[in-house]
Amino acid sequence: MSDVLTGIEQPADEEAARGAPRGSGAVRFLLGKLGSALLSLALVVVLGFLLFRMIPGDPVVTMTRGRPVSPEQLAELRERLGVDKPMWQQFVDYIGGLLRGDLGTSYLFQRPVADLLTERLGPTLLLVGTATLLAIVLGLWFGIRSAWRRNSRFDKVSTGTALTLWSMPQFWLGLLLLIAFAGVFPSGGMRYSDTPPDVFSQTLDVAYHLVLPCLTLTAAVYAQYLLVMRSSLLEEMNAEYLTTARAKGLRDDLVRRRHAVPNALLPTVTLVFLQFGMVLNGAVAVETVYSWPGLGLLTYEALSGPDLPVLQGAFLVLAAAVILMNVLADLLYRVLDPRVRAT
Amino acid sequence: MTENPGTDGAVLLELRELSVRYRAARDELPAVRGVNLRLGAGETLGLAGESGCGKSTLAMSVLRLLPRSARVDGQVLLDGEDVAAMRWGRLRAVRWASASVVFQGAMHALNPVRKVYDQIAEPILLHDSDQRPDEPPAVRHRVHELLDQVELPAGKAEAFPHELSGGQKQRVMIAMALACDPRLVIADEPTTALDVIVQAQVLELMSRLVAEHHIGLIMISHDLSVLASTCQHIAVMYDGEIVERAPSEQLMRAPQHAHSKALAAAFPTIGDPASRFAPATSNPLPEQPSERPVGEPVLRTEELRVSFRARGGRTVRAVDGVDLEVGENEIVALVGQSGSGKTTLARTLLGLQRAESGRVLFRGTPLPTSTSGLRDYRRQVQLVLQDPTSALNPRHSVYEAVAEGPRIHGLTTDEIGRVTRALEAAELRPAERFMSALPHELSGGQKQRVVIAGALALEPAVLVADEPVASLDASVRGEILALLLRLRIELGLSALVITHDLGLAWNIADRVAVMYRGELVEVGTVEDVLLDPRHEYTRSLLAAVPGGTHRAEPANGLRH
Amino acid sequence: MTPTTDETRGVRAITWARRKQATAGVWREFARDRGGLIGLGGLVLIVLLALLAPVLTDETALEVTNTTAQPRQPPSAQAWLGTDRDGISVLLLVWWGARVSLLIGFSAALLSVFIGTAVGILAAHFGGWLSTTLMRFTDFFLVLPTLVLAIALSAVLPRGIGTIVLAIGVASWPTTARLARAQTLTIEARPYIERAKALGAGHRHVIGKHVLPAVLPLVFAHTTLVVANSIIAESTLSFLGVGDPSRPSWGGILQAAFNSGAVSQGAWWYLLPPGIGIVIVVLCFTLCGRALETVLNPRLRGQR
Amino acid sequence: MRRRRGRGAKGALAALSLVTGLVVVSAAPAAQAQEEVTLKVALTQEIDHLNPFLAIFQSSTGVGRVAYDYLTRYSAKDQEPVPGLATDWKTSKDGLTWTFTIRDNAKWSDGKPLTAEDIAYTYNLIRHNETAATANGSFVESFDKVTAPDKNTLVIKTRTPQATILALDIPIVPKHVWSKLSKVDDPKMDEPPLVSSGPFTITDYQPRQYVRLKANKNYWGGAPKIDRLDFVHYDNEDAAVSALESGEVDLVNRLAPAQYDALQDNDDVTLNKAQGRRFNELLMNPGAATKDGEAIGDGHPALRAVRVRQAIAKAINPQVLVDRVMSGYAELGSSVIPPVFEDYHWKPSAQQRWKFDKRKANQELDAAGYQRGADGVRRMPGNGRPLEFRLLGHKGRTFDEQSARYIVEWLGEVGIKVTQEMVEENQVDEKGTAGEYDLAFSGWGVNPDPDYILGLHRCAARPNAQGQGGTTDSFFCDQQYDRLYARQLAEKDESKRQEIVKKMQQRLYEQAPMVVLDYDNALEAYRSDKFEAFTVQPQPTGVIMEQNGNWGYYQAQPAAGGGEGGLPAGGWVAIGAVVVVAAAGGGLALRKRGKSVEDRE
Repeated sequence: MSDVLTGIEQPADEEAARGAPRGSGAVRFLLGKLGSALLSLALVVVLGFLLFRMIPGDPVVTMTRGRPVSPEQLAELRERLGVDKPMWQQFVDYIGGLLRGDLGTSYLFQRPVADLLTERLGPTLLLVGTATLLAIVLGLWFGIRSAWRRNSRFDKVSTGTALTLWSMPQFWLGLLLLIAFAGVFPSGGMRYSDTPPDVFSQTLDVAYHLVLPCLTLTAAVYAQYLLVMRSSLLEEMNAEYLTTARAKGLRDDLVRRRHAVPNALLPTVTLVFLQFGMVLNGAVAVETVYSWPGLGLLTYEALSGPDLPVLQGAFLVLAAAVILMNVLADLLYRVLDPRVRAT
Repeated sequence: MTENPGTDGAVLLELRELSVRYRAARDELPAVRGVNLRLGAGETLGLAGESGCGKSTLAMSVLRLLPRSARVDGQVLLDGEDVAAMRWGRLRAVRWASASVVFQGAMHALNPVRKVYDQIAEPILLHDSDQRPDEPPAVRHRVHELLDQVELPAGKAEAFPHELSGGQKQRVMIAMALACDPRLVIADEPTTALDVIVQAQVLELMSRLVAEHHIGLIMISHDLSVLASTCQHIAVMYDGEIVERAPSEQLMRAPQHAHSKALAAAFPTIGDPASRFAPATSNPLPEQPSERPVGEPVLRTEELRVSFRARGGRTVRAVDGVDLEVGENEIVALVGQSGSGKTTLARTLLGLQRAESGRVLFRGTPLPTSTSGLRDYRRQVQLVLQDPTSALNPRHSVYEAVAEGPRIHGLTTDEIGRVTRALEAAELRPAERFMSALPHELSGGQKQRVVIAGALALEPAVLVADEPVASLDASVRGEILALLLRLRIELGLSALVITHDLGLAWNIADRVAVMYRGELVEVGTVEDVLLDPRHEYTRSLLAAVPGGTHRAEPANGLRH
Repeated sequence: MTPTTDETRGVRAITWARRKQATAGVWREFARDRGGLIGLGGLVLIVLLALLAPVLTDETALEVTNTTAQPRQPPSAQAWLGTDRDGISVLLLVWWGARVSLLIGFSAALLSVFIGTAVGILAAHFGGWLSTTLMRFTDFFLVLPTLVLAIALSAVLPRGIGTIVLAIGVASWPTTARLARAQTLTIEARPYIERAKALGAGHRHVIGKHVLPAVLPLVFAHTTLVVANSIIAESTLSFLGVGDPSRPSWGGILQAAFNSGAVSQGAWWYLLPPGIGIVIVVLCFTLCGRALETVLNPRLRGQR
Repeated sequence: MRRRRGRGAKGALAALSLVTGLVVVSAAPAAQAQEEVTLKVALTQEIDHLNPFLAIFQSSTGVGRVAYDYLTRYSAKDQEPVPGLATDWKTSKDGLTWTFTIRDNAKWSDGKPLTAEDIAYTYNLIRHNETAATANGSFVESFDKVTAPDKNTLVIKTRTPQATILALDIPIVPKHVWSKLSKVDDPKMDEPPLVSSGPFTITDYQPRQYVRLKANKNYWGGAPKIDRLDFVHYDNEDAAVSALESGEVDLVNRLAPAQYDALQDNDDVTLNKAQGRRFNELLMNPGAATKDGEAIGDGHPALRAVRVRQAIAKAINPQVLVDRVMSGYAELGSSVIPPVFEDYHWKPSAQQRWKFDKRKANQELDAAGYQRGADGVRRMPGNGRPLEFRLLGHKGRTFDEQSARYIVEWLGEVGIKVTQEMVEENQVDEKGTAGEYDLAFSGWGVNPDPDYILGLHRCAARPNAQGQGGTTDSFFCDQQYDRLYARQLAEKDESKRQEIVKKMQQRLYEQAPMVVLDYDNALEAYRSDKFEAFTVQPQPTGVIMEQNGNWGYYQAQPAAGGGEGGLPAGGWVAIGAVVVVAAAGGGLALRKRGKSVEDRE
């Protein structure tokens, strides 16, 4: 088929294809999504390797900083790190290590990167999870009300607030809150050293430390969700099935709850998941400001070095998290939207 | 029983001096002006009119469903109670229980994420105080009963709207409308988006149900024949006013108002010699040549097959072994239901779609495959699309739209002259007046003329017109069809007109080809095929044409 | 070959008159959005001030060896917004910082939008494996944690404004690509594209005459939002310490403030102005962008 | 300008707290924690390891100093060696054999006695196990043999005389615990409880959060006066300072001038401005070369001329950096041994000191033939290469970033164009060791014994032919200096050694391979409402934290009356308030919604 006809195309529209998977749809869909996620993951892995090997500087020097080291020790260290091997060999070792869950050893902490990452994952999940949940609740609630009463005072105030919060660098908001609440809330960290070890006290302690970081992260994220929810509900506002619902004699809030919101929720929910990367960006900034011992802070700490294995590990984990969220978004969309779920 | 209210003598709906205005940016646009209307219980009334005449606004005002920008004056009395004066709670109680609505596009009027059952049960649970949600069996029973009434299996209750066909969706809408046993149903263009055959079925169903349940019906349509087949009376609306109201038969036979006449003429009766080669037009048509020269057909297909690969690897054959000819100076109508493969055939003829096997021959030469060859070919065969509004780039002026073809083909010599000629050939005169206009400043008919002019600017030999009048108002329809006839005489243009409308074929075509599931089931002269159909499918197509009371028998006697 | 010049001129005049009218129409629509007007006004003012900084202020006052003022002083008659860690007027610093922030914001946005539009249109127009590849690529970049990617890029490349621009641009183009692709798909699904093809149009004609004119306005509106995002991204990167220290942007000023203990000191005059600058500029861009989107994307009209 | 404190807010919130039971419940744990006295110390540096053989970071070795014992200690008064585990010591005539008497009242935290055997085990482990040598291997490099003839005697034989034998910063570990391990970097040794013998015992460790120690009541020197010692991690100084202000921690160091100033108004906080052990310097690449004299790197050739380096020294004004960058919390720099070590510190006389004088610097450069080009930048005589220098510095290090701007502007005025090159720490090190710089910021923390810092500027400290193994700071190579170095090393008479050391500093100053810009003050602050004044080292101008010893922590004494410890109650109140407000707001919203939707169209 060398002579391509001008303008001749298969009418296969990818968007439309979403709507009508046929045959053994569910399995096929799932496999397709997983496949593309795995492909993305593979690309991330390769990029992670290349990117962090382009960084100038001898890792061995970073590792031995501040210590008198003999040339023999340096050579031995090089061999242990594998930085003296050819690139392809390093790549093979890297892949092999990944498969075994070995992400190398941190230059700065002198500990396995995988351990560091697992240790820091919990706090980040706690922060990001709490903030996202809060943001979803607030964002959707305000978004729905703003759209439903478009151009009302409520809409203007809440949309205006959201826009302003959205326009703020999160780290700056963090700094401001830090100054404003100095003394009322702790200025950083995740728990006090002298909190009694019982579960109740520890939980309260962590919750107390969580307030400011969570507030900061929530502020920007909720604003985003609000704007998305508002505009997708506005898009549904003129839908004919709403007229049908009204004609049936439904109360206004029922029209909204039963008909408008479930439809408007679809794009919003997808966006909530797809915007997860943005939340993680926020987490890096917020964790840095509040010294929240999570992955974001680890990334920041690894920057001053730079601690390449840690940076690379954090990069992989964060990217994998976003990919996972994308898969979840697709699955959830399928659950929520019967049009996609078609058998 | 014509002018009297229903059998029990009660007035179901009365509109008194009803006016509706929409607040626009600067001024108010009147949509309905001082309409008076009465409808007795069990009566059926058709409301006819072209788009923008205010008929939908009128219907929506009955249940106060107009957008906030609407200002309503006058009274709407539903069972003697003024809807405008109702408290909010009372209005909600009246909605659906007293009057329900069958909306225009069932596809959009059903909530896409809720099951059919939920949507039908919703008003039942809402309005019948004895049907509480804790009595699901009763509700379920009622829903199944309703589905049964609209001839849908009970299993469809668990379906989502997208899993239903267009006709099924419209049936669900009807079932939903009947859910609370209303005394009035307002049906707003209930069959417009449907296929001819399905349309006939739905109309029949509605007529039956309305009669059985003694329901008052207001049906809105632009198609007089649809109304005539369902309603006792027809009211014609024009520019916000009711210009004529008469029993259906009378209105179809002898319309009084000029606008009613135009509407009536738009849907010719097949077999009526008066409308053969005579679409409704204000300019008289020249005599059509009775004998067509026979010779090498301009455009011919041989065993043409086109298929698509659907998702999941399945192959769908849209065109299956089609042999079709369009002769010199001939108009051929290709008729069939939607999904029969007509449009795919048209696209293949233009080289916009690759054929799987078979050939397309233009004056005996196969369709070229090279880029430049195809471009040259397209100077000869041109396309006119269904919806002129979307067929014109909203950013391009008329001049740019018409000059687009010549520019692509490098015909820069005397561009203005070429554009002027094309516009005038498409009866946009004087051409200068239109050149700088943007599409949105033109009426639907004018836009379609611009599209035709754009094709004519290349001076083609054949025009492939895909449903050229389907989206146009009835009064414009005739004008465009007349234009095609005139072009044939003046420019010797051949045409392949793709349509679902058999009346259109009767209006202008020399020959007709009936397409069914990718195959041509019957080809012949218009008279032969339409008046003496051989194939089962052609017969069902003809039977589905809503002929109302005025439908002529396909009798041999008409062929004098 | 060529038509007479009069005629050409006539046709051109028609076209130009049309365009002028269309622009006027867009402006009228835009002017109806109060938020958009405020945003535009703010932007014009800020850009003017930034451009005029060398005229209105004395650049030598930014030199550390020339200042005699005490470091980290609260606002006073001499320094209306106090002084920074070197004793330089914060007002002056923020004023000059606007130049850097805006420059980076605009350049990064342009880069990102350029890549995004090209990829989006090509992917949508050509379909097939090219589209699949491009969109896979886009999806891939979409899932990358942009901040970490930008951090990594700025660690790899030599420090400077160019690096920051590149890092932000490379990390942020996929959203534009998705937008351009969606819009192109919408446009290409329109029957007038079918008509143009039936008239014999090739790829260049379809893209040049139909797709680009329809996609660009949207992309333009989107660009303003990208600029807003870029400015925030730049400030965050600078704050994390990968900015260019020799020409402090707003983010760089904040980083300097943070590092020199402004939070403990409660030096609000040092922390507030650069942040407020960012918020105002970003808000202006966002308001403008939303208003423009509403005007240029008919689907959104009457929504916001 | 005082910043907003929480007191007003606390009062307001306290009222709210009455309505929430949450506060009552949550206040309970805070009350319990008050029974014992805990000294909470803020650390802003990561703990890399608790394992004393692997711990390198200042923070970790600081923890080690309170948990472990050492052979000898430095006195708090003047940092002279004083008895530690060893109560007495003598050296052979050739200076190669040292015999220590080990105290017999030292006990491990698990109750077992600490003997000379443990000390010998520790030293030998480092000598023979490469991993164990990670942190402190350099101390035992010249050791020939370490034996414990009996439990109170330790004998160390060295191959060469070692001046630092009384300054072995090696934590002594229990043989009965460590000898059972299969490897030295066993992760168990990073997990408390760890057996040690110091005044405190590590009981709990949460990475990046805190290290907890409890007082060793049986310590041979006497039990500490506090019950607990917590090292609490903070990621930045700001967080630590605000923790100090709110009473979360009691002791903070490494304050920035702004923070130090900000704390001055706080009545509950007492500040300690200590003479520091650190100096900052501006290196001028004098022509980097290997040990064999083979040139490496790409330093600007103009800097090889002493006259150029001296002219630069005159063109910059370190006093301005002290005043403006360090806000006066530093001393004017002169040589590589800080004044805190007054015996060794050399201070130039008024005549000797380079005076900041642009005119003179310009004249000297003119006279040396470095004429200005059309662009105002000077050119080298002969090859005409412009004097355009790169200035290498640590990215993110405030001193480097701030001072760089001054250097650029000062040198600009004498016709030298300087471009900043602020890079990551590893690149600073790498470029530094490779000689790939023209000007560079550097800095050192100096030990009480001057040998190490002086040795950095020898020819022999330069790297080998492969460009490796160098410890040189400045690539300085001067025969006269090297001769002086050898002399001081062999000199047994302390006052004579001091003279030589001072001469070496003078030589460095005159040859100007670097300009020592300043000696940073160590800025510390503590809660004086909770603790009495701490023991500083050296007295009276020394530091509390980061001592060469543990005097500060060991001798910490709670203030009479004692401050309230535990969590700031305001915090719990705030949480309660947030919950109450959220619940109330939510409830209100729900109710309002229920009403309003009913009658809306």
